[in-house]
Amino acid sequence: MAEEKKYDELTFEQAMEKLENIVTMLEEGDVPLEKAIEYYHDGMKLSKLCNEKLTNVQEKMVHILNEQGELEPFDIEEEK
Amino acid sequence: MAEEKKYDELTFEQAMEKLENIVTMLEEGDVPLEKAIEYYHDGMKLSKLCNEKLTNVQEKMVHILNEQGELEPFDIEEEK
Amino acid sequence: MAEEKKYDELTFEQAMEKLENIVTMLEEGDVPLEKAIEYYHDGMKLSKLCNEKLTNVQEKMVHILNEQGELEPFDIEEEK
Amino acid sequence: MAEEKKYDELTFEQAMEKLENIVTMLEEGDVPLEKAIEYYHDGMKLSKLCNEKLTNVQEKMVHILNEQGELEPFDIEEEK
Amino acid sequence: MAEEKKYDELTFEQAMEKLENIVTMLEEGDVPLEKAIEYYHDGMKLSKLCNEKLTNVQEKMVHILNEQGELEPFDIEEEK
Amino acid sequence: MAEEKKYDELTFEQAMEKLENIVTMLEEGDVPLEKAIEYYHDGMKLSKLCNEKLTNVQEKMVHILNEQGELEPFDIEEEK
Amino acid sequence: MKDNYLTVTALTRYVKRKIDTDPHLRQVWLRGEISNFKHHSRGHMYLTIKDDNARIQAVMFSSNNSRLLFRPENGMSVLIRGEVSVYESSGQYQLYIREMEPDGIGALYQAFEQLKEKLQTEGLFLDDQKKKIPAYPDHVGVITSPTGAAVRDIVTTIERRSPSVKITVLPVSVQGPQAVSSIVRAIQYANAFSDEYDVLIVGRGGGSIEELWSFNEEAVARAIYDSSIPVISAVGHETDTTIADFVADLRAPTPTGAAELAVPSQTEQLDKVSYFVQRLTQVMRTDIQMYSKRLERLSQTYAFKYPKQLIAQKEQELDTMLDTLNRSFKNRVEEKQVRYTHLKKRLSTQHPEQEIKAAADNNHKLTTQLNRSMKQLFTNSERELQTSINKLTLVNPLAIMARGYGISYNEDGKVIKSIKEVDLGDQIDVRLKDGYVQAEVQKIKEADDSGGRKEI
Repeated sequence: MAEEKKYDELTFEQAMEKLENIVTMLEEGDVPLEKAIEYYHDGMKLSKLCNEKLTNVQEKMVHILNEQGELEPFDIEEEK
Repeated sequence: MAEEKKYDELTFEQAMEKLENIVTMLEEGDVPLEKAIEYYHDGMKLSKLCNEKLTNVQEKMVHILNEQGELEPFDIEEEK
Repeated sequence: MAEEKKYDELTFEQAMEKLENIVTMLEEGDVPLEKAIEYYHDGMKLSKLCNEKLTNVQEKMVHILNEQGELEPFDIEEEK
Repeated sequence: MAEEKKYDELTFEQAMEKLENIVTMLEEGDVPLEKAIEYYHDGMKLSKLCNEKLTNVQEKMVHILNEQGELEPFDIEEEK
Repeated sequence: MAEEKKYDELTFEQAMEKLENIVTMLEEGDVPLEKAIEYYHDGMKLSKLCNEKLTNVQEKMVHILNEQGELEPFDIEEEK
Repeated sequence: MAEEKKYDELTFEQAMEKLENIVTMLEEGDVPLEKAIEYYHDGMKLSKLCNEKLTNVQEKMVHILNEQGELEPFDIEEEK
Repeated sequence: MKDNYLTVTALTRYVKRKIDTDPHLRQVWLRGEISNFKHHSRGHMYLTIKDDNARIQAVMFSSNNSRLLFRPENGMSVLIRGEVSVYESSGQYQLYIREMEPDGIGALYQAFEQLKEKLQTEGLFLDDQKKKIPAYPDHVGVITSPTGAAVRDIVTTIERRSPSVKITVLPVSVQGPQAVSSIVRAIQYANAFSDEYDVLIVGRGGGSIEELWSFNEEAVARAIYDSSIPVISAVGHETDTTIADFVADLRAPTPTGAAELAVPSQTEQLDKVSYFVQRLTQVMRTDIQMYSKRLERLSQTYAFKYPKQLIAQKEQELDTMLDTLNRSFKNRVEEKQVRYTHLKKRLSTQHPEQEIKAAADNNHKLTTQLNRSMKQLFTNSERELQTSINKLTLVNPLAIMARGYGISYNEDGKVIKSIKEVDLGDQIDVRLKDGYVQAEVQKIKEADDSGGRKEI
């Protein structure tokens, strides 16, 4: 459980890095079988996490700083 | 009994290594009779142990894959 | 009695070697009669010892095979 | 009487050697009659001694064989 | 008398030889009569001596044979 | 008389020789009768002497044979 | 005559006055190559200007050289404005340089090169000074003109690649007198919110060197360098390189390129994740299969059959050994038995009974012979004696006379054996059996063959 939470706090980048490390370790082949299945488990969890992070598109806008120093939406289409 | 416990504490790789050593010794063929039966006994136990561990890992893997499957139809067998 | 004990501590191979030595001595033919019966007696004791050891080892083997039999059919081939 | 005792301490081979010497001397034929009868007497005694020793050894052999016989019929082939 | 004693010390063979010499001398016939009767006397004594020795020897023989007879029939061939 | 004594000292053979000489002389016939008669007389004495000696020897023979006879019946032939 | 001689000083002053008063030499435009350049510690520069055939000593005082846009170097071709005069103490004429610029390249280039060199010397371009561009930024600051293709390219590219990444445009003038300060201010503004921005893109679209010049200004370069937020530069086109590019943490060839460098592609990332999953699963599967095969191989090796075979083999060995033991022991005993039997037979043939019998026979024979020969001897003696006695009896003289015989003796006592030994009348004695007769010879007759007598 503690681990799961820790996973949730990871950035996408950290999760990817962890995942990649796990893959690399497993591929290098020096991991004992029982450890490997643990890593595998972790890797699968991380992959799920990364997937979620990638596909979860938050509400987002492009902003521009106006002359008053405030951010306002920036719509690039208008310029065309 | 002490020996059994010791076996239980082995990792899969250690058990395999022990098993392999025993096999090598037995195959070299100069093993005294009483020693040979001991080795045989150990070999059988180790083989059983390894078998269990491997089965266990395989079951875990199937379980993890199934869990994963909820979000993505990733099936190890089907990829072949 | 001391001798009997000593015999009990022999390995099968050692007992066989002793037996072989006795046989060789008897076959070489210069053995005095009284010595010959002593050798014969020793030889018979050794052969009995060897026999016991063999029986013992074989019983162990049967036992191990029975034990093994319970879990036997882990066979990666069958899974395919 | 002293002589008898001495005979009892002889090994079979020593007795046989003495007997052979006596026979050879008798066969060479130069032995005076009274000496011959003495030799013959000695020869007979030695022959008796040798006979006893042989009988004794044979009895021992039968005894050892009987002892052995109790455990005899262990035969790996029969198990097949 | 001195002569008698000397006779007792003779072996059978020596006595027989003396007797034979006497007979030969007598048969050759050149012996004076009075000498001849002396020889005859000696011869007879020697003959008696030899006779006694023979009797003695034969008695011993019987004794030995009796002794031997008690244990006789040990024969390994008969076992076959 | 002197002659008589002398005769007693003769052996049987010497007496016989003398007797034969006398007989020969008498047979040749050249002896004067008186001499012949003397010779004859001597011859008679000698013959008597010889006779006595013979008798003596015969007696001794009988005696010896009798002595022998007491132990006689050791006769290997008779045993058959 | 002696008074006509000039001093060196007087001559030199004369020459100097002549030159100084020449209006052509007051304003000289000269093209040449710098050599023997020396920047004196007090600020003046001493140098030689030369061409292929001639050289002239020159000096540029610090009051003039402080305005130089470049740093003179030996071998450099330069355009010079100055005046010629004489340096009295060495009697040399020299060129006093007022202005100097490199021959062939413009002053802007010179300024670019010199700023580049300066900042480089300061270490602003060093790789270890560069900040790492985050691989997965959440928020990108775009410092550029809010109008034009550049901002559009950047924003659309980022939206396409990473829909989840936030974009904030910090609008600036990218050319004109306000440009430098506007850019510097924007960078500093973003840095005031350095937690917000993961990366900044600073740049503009393509243009002339003069239009891009703001990005060659030292102030802009230092602002970029000082930024704690990683900066990707994207100025002009691929061929244009500005100081800003050198100092930025990452240089992009174009604004679009900057956007691509700034954010990852979501598709690629998803692919990457699934590739990882694939590799993970592959590794596990391979491992399990490999181990299964290894285990299976181990379980099926000869080793597991070995103990059984060993037992069988040992059984056989033991049987053989036991047989041999029994056989060899029996052989030993039998050998001894045979030897014994043989000896016993030999002994029994030596039974002394025969010998005793022979000896007895011999004794008996000898005794018999003894008796016989003694008897023989006795009998012979007896017979001889009897013979002698018989013979003696035969020759008994007394017995002859008893039959009537007589022996005649002559007077000399000699026995008369023939008629020729006597004469008639001789006195003779006749011995008869029992005495003597005395007689006288009266007749002598010769006996004839018929036994008759014949008178002589």
